Amino acid sequence: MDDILLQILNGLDKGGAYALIALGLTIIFGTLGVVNFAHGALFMLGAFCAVAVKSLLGFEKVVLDPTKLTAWGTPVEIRTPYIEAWFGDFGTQMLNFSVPVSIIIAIPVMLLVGIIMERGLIRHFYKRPHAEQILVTFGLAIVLQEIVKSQFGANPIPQPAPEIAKGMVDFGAMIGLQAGGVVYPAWRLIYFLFSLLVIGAVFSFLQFTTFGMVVRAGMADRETVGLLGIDIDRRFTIVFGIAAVVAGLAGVMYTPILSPDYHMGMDFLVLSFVVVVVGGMGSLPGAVVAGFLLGIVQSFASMNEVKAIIPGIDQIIIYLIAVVILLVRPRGLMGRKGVMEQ
Amino acid sequence: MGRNTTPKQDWMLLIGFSVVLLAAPFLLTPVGAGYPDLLQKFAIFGIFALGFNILFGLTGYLSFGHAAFLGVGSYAAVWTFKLFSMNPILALIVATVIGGLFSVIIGFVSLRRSGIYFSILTLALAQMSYNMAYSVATPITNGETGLQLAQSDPRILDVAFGRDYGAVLPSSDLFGIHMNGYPGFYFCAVIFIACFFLSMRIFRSPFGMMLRAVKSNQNRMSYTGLNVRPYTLAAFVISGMYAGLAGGLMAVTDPLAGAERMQWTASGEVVLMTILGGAGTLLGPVIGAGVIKYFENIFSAFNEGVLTQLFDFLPAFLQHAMVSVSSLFVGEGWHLTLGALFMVIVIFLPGGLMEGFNRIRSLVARLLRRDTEEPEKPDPIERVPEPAE
Amino acid sequence: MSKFTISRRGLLKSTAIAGVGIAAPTILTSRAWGYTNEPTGGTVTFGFNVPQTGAYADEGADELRAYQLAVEHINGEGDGGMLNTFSSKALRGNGVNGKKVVFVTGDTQTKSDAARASAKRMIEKDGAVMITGGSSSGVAIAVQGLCQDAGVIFMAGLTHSNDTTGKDKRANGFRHFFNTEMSGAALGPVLEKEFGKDRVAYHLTADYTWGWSQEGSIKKYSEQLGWQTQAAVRTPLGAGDFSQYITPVLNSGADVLVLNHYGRDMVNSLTQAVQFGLRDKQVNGKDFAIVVPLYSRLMAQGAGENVKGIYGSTNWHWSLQDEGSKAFVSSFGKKYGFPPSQAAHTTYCQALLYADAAQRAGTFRPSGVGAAMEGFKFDGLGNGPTEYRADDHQCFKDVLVVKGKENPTSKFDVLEVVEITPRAQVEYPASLLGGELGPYNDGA
Amino acid sequence: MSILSVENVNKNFGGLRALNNVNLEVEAGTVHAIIGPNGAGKSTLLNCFVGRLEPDTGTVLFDGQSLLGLKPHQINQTGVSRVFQTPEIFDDMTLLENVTIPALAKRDGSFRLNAWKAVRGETEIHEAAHECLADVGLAEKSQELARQLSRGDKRRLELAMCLVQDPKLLLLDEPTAGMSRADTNNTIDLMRRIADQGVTMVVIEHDMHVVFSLAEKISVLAQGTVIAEDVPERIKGDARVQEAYLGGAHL
Repeated sequence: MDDILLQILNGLDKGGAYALIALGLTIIFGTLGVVNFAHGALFMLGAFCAVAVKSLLGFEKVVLDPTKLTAWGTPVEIRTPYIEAWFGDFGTQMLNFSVPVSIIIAIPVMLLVGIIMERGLIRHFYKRPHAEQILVTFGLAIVLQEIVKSQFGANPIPQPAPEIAKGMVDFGAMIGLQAGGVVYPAWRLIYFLFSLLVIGAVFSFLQFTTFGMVVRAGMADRETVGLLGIDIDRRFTIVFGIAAVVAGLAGVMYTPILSPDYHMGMDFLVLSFVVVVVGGMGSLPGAVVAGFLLGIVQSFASMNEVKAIIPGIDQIIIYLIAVVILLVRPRGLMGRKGVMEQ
Repeated sequence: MGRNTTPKQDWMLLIGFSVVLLAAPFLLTPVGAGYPDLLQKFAIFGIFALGFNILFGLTGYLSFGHAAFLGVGSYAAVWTFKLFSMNPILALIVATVIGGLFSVIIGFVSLRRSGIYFSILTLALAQMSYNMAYSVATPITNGETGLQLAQSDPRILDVAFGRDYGAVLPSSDLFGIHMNGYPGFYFCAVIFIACFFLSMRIFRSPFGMMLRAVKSNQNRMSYTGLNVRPYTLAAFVISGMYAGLAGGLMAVTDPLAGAERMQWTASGEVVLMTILGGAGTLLGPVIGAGVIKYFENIFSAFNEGVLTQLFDFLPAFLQHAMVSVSSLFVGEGWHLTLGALFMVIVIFLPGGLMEGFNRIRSLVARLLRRDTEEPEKPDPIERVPEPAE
Repeated sequence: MSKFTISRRGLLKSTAIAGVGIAAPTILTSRAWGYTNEPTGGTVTFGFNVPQTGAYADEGADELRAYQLAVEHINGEGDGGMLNTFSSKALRGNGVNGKKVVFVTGDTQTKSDAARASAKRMIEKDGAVMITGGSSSGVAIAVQGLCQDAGVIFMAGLTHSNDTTGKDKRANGFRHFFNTEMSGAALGPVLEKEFGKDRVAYHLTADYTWGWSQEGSIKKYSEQLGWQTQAAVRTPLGAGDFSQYITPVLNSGADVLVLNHYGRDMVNSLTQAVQFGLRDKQVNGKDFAIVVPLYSRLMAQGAGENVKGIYGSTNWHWSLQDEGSKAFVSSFGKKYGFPPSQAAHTTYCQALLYADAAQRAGTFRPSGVGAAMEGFKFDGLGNGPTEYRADDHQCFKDVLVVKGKENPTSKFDVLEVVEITPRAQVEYPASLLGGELGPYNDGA
Repeated sequence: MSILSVENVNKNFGGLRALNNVNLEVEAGTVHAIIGPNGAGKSTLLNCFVGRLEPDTGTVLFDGQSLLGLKPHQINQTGVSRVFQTPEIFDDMTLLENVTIPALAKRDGSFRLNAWKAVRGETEIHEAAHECLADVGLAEKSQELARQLSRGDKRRLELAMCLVQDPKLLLLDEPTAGMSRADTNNTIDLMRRIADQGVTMVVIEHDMHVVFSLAEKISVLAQGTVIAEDVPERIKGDARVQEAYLGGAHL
């Protein structure tokens, strides 16, 4: 029982990440009709916002100690982050909270990245065939990740969660089960809540603002909205920016779970497409539902009891589910007819 | 390539193609690509892309799982070597047939959907195959290490014909000619030419026309009395057989089959080759395959030493600057160049490299015709068709 | 034409069946008693085949740095590094056999096909007599097979699977790095000392050949101590988030978690295991322990503070205080500004060992070089007295057991050496792992 | 003899009754027009003939064979061709290719792996295709891409695509909608020529000029029901029809 509850938590946590990435991707599909293979790269850029913030915060004052030598004969460097040198404990706290702090930085940065990307490149590909959209965004993804690699190297870079969120939370006790049975890392619970928050924010933005209404109308029927004299293109630029922010935030918050490296975007790319398609092209609720569904199913498939029956099921479960769903429901869980079927 | 070609033009194209291919060891030496392994790869991936183009270029169905057929072809060929004979012909037949069978299964399932749903189905099925090949199916695939030959393999046909390879590991040979090095390349080249010829026949045939009709308007096709499914399935299986053949050739020139050949990145590579060269054109995918393989093998090998030599003619400080700038794009940075190339090509040449060639050709034609003062009308046939939205 | 691709013996046999005519042109071009890529000018070419893209790109870059350093030292440039401490004095700093060493590089992408393509380019186009490098066992075995067929020597880089010098060993291939069998043998006593005999282990294993092999050896040696193995769960390569495999450990009753992961899988699974509180947990009245059988300092950096107190084994570490290690760290550090990784160390040694063997043999002919390497005993390369065993072309030397350092002084200082397990304890009979070396192939 | 007979066909969309007990007999070799106000169910009815929709109840017999349950391509292979309201053509192919494809479909059936012989070698097919393009006045444009045609030309092309199949029954959904008066007259002439060759036609049309120039029999559909069926002269005077057309000022 405890094991099952734990796997549900794992699934929700994983699903939160899947849903956030897929949400941005499907917004771009739905509104702009663009197949964005650079979406994984946006997730990766978000994660590297955290890396950059941490290294900026941790910018070190280097003092050479001539009395001690390194193994290769140069004086030992004594490094203290400036921020600690200047602000003392507050500085240490800032470093400790670098991941949450990164969120504040990542929002404007990712928005800007998204806007530049849309204005500079994606815009010119609205009317182009999907194959060309794939090629150009894939090219962009490679370029972005190579730039990151040349700056930060290929190795994963650890991004610890703040000390306060490093511990475990006795989730079982909170919901009235026996204490100690279901304990779960605080940061992962935070990630799950955070993903709900972002999903909620995106939905209410689209649901309750006039801007959102226009965008939703644009998703449903772009030409008509254009005929109404609304400058839909400009709004779509913002929409792309928002999608980039959502992907970026997913990336920032994920860094304590997965040490970021330049290649992580590609690893999530295929998965996020599967999530979006299982959810149904252009359906925002579909993307969210599919994200959590696949997360939970993947968690359960990894249980020893399940693997004992079908060896290797955890390797293929995501794809198996995708195939089954697409065969049973032609347009995914909540897809609309005619979107991306050509 | 215009569609309304005469038989003479087709033969000229085939002969030109064959001559260039057979002379490739000499033609490509100046650019550093004239060595057997890369030449073999050009031919093998050329075949792979040719086949993929029959599906994607003609019908517009974008498969993201074609590497699975390549991988299956390789495994089939290596198993044929192990169990029956080192003769490449037998191995290729088996590889093609198995590739075809596998694509019947995947195609039958995937083609129930179209558009991106089709793409994701192929991707999912291929990734499942890859993950299984890497782990659970290790008894058949030898997992990460890859399926290799062993001295102790039964090779029952070879044994029956009294063939003994002694204490060394056998390599595949066609009646005594070993399939590595240049003989291997010429073997691949001959098959490549045959595949090109077949592909050309398909392009010009009623069947090829129906496949283009699939891409253009499936509704009209149905109301015209044509059953779309068998056409798409046939195209899928033909391209799967091409992929199986290419996989078989990989095993023939180098008897090892690894699971990574089936990964989605490998499927993506053939998509990129085809679009880069020009989907739906006869030659484009071949050129695209060549460009990508060239980058992978030659650009990645440039290190600072090579660059320093290359810019040796410059004064020292300029040389240093050039070396440090260009080293971002070669050696370990070759991916960057490839990514940038994808972007540049698709931004400026939507129809891929073939559109570039066609533009140059019509530009030359215009310059030649300037005296007649007749403004050149854009030739509708030469236009690269924009796929339907 | 393909001077190196036809093995003479195979050719004679096959032509006997097929008739002589067809293959004749290729015979004519091959020189009578030559071998593949026999250097004729004033230089000899080495091929450095390392991952430059993908997850192991940094490890590959470090290998390349070490190779460049080795080439400098062999050619008599720089401070000589470990040449000065190396027990064999055959190399005199004027290249090898009077020829200056030059090198070519290539990208393995950590994929067998790409690695073979790259190695073939070096052999067919650039005329390399020796290929070395790599950062995974699948790649090493693939390239080793290729080098055997082509008739050049392969000096394996970072490859830890038993198969490289076991089931898939080849006469033309040599490995300096240790393997999973030695890791298990070396870790066993330390685990006993630290954690006692009464432990219940839970394995998470990367689901491919290296992972299985590592799991097998740890199981074997820990069960000899009296440990129980509660479960051994296979995880997909590159799973990213391992939470679904870690939570079942929490209430399983196991008190040791063995992570048979390498590279990014190791970084992620270890980070997450610590996140789930396993390092600080108490089970069965004992402190829960995590073991990472194969450590890499570069990767440990990726896991950050999560490695603190975690045990594992490694081939070499820059903090070693023997003369060879000190010379190498000094030489490398002066040139690049940071200490070398174990990948850099093993590849540097391999380049030096090849050059030395060729010098002693007086030829680059694979069979000649191989004979000089077989049974060669040496010292001064950072691992103490070492032997290239003739039976399987595997180096036997002491193995380091390390643990994540509690108070690192710099970002490179993440591991501390706990124990140097002597060679005698990790040695095993060559027949244990099976496989056949077969004859040398000189190619051409 | 009736070539197409429709009996008691019903079709509901949700709660909406689109077709209500429709009965229709089309005589072989005649031009039969279906008229009615917008939303009367004309296109729905046509869709039931070609397999795009399946009626809830009722029968559709063509040449004595039921069309229900057949796929669109099977229906076409029995000899039914259709021109759509918005032209369904192969946009990125040449006009000649557009007409060649249905000609091949007629000859080779719904699927044939005819992958070796070049299209250019199919002389007979080409001649037939050229002839049909000439019939609709598009012979000169045979090498242009279909998407470059005007809307009227696209309709004519689609008509040629149907004609080349030598259909037993030709269904036309508003063949002159959006055409200029001159174009409309040309189309009427063309259709009359086709009719003279003995092709049975069912035409949906708003333009009464077209209807009365061509039709030998007219069915009037309103709210999913056939309210009248007769020769044109009598339809003109039918009170129910006038009623259905809101006073029918333009009749």
